[in-house]
Amino acid sequence: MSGSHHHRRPQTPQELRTAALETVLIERGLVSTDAIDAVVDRFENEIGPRNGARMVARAWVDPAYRERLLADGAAAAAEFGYGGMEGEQIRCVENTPEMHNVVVCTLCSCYPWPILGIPPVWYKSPPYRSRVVREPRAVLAEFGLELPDGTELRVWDSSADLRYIVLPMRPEGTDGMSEDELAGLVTRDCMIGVAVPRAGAVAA
Amino acid sequence: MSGSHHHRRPQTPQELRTAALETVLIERGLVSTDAIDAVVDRFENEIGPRNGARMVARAWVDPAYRERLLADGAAAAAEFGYGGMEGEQIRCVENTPEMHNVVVCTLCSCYPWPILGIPPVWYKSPPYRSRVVREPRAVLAEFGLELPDGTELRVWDSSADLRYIVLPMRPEGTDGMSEDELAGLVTRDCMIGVAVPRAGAVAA
Amino acid sequence: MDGAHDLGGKQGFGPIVREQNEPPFHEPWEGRVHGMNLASDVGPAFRWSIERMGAIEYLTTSYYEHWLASMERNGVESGAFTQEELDAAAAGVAAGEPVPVRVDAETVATALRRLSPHDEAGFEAPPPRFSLGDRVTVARRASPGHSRCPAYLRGAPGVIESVHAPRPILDVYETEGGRIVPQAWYTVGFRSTDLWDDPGPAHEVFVDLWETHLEG
Amino acid sequence: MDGAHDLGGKQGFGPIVREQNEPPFHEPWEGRVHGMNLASDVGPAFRWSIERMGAIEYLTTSYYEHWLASMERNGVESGAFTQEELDAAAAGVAAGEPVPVRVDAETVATALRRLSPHDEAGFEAPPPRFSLGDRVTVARRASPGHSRCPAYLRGAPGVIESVHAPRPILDVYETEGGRIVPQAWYTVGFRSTDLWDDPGPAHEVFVDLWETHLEG
Repeated sequence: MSGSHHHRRPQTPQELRTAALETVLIERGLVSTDAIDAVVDRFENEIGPRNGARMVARAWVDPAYRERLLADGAAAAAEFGYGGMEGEQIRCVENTPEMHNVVVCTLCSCYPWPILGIPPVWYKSPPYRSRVVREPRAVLAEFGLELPDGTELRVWDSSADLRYIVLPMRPEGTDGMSEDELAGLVTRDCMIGVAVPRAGAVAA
Repeated sequence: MSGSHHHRRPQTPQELRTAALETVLIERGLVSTDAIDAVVDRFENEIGPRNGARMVARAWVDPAYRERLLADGAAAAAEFGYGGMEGEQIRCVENTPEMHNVVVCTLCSCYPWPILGIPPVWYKSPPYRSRVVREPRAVLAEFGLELPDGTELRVWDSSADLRYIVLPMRPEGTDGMSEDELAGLVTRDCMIGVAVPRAGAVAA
Repeated sequence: MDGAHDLGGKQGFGPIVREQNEPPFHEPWEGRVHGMNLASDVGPAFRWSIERMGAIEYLTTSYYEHWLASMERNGVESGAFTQEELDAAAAGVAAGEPVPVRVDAETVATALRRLSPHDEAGFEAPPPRFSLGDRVTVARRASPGHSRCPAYLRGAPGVIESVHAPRPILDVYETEGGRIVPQAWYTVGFRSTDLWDDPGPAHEVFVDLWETHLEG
Repeated sequence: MDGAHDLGGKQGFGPIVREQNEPPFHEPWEGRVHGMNLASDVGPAFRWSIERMGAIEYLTTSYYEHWLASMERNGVESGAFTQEELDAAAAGVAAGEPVPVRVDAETVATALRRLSPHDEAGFEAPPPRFSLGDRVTVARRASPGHSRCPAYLRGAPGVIESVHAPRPILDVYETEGGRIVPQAWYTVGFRSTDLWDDPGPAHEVFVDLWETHLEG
């Protein structure tokens, strides 16, 4: 339990509103302090893009898992124990030499929490949400990703109950690597589709 | 010449930018100080909704003028000496017991300057521009104008080179009034279509 | 509704600003808001309450400020709590009163269950009107309420790429106090050249839409 | 372009705020900006330069701040002056240098001629494609540049209410450096029920559109 809220008196308008809301929810019996603590703890320490990276690495080394992942992303996540809110239904879309995929939620910020965690601020912000459906190549270039001419590009706008994850291509020069080492190459951005794994990189 | 710009050193960011722009335009010979003064003077002292009000009053007392006004608003304005920028083409739309008209420019703030002057801030602002095409009855109600049930409502969105003015209905109880007195009942808002003239009112 | 949240294809928002090594929560209050939202149920109109914030306020506040505004409004509108309770709590907090502590193992268990794989109820609905490969047109008219159909698609031609098992349409659920109307939904593919008259190479956009959003 | 300026039908902007006895200009600098714009010609992209301000900046600044931003950008892009000149002038002004005075009767006369009735050139164009009473559909795809076709009409069915003599289409004029492409234009009538799925009594919306904006 982080409990950091117990140690600082609210000062900013956001802190004051948050404390007031928590007070009312507690008084009404609609939430408990330890339940909030538990959720925060999960997202700070367990739920994050390392989960998705493990699934990607498994798909790279295990063709049968890859097929299960592409057939039903939520079931493939559950094999690792990942699942729940904002991940009840997951679709995995696969990059190939001919096709690149990128994910967005233009209306809000839908994102597969159980396997990627809390989305980064840029994913939730107007520039990304407005632009990537309309000018995805310009957006990918801003992320440093220039697709070869002729690559087809698919943008997935998560507008309903289905959440998306990109299965990137296994990079060249990784033949001798273990599944764990491979997972270390898979960044959050690779699974959103704004980056691709590099053999020399280390995932944040 | 108001010349108020000569007497105060620019202080706000807007004043500083304005002074810088004026400096460059003068240095480049693209404008002259007295031309700016002359334009400001015209809009502060000559061009305004009293012009349109005179046309409306004339249309109420002179059926032939009313017909000319409805046929070609710019020509009818020119009879009074009114015309020029943002009024090269004017269309007058007439209220009747069955039909009410209201004018907006959703994309910017197009407005018939020569006969109504500078538009009010609310006409240029997002609330009016966004709402009046979609929920005109709610907007009119905010202006205190409740249309009788069954009145048809037309919203004119000035999206090209044509500018609009509403010819309101002459109010009841004004039989003995002169053309000048009638003009005194016609407010700017009546000619935009968010109000109607009242016999007891005096135009601002 | 035609709100500022409906950002797809809109222009003028500038470059994407990224942050290295971003934490899940930038401030403790963000974590509290996230935790409160996941560990409680204050009403069915979570997203619609965000969308009704006001366009300029929406665009100039952060993600968790959206959540905070949503929970405050949604909770009052659903009757989970009252505005007076919220105001009284705010006054207390401002005067230095601590947030009360409540410990409850069952609430913890419920919250953690939500964050683990779980079976979902199935929904019965009329058979889907459209099949794989069908050409469809997105409905053109905007509704005044919450909608999961982005505005940039209105009136656009698309092709059914997948047909999904019925789910409650969120447009109705959020706008009508949690009313459940299960309906077939689809992944629909669009050519960018059917959406925008922009120069440059084309791409495809895939969007999940309920049957309500589509015409044959 | 799909900018924040394209406000028709958008929601979340709140009540209309009115001011009693409003002056033409609230501050002297507003009058100077108005006067400079009318008494000079800094380039063809006046409106498009406003639209490219940035969505949040557009929504949070005033009308004459829009004009100021437009003249600065339009003038630099058209070559009327350079950004360096503007920056140097700003530095001078900030250091207390007075705005230079230039008196020129001819510039005054030109400006005042613009503010008086004057004959306009006619334009030649192909004969209009549509006639009074024709049913038309507004083009669905958004262009990346300036457009006089409001987004709320895209793909909507309407009826030709008037046919007007050709005028240069502003979409091209503003976006392509003042290129003149005369074209027939029309007043087109729309039923509100074809535009929005809102409750309440219907109304009609009339909009002036060039031929480019319409399909048969």
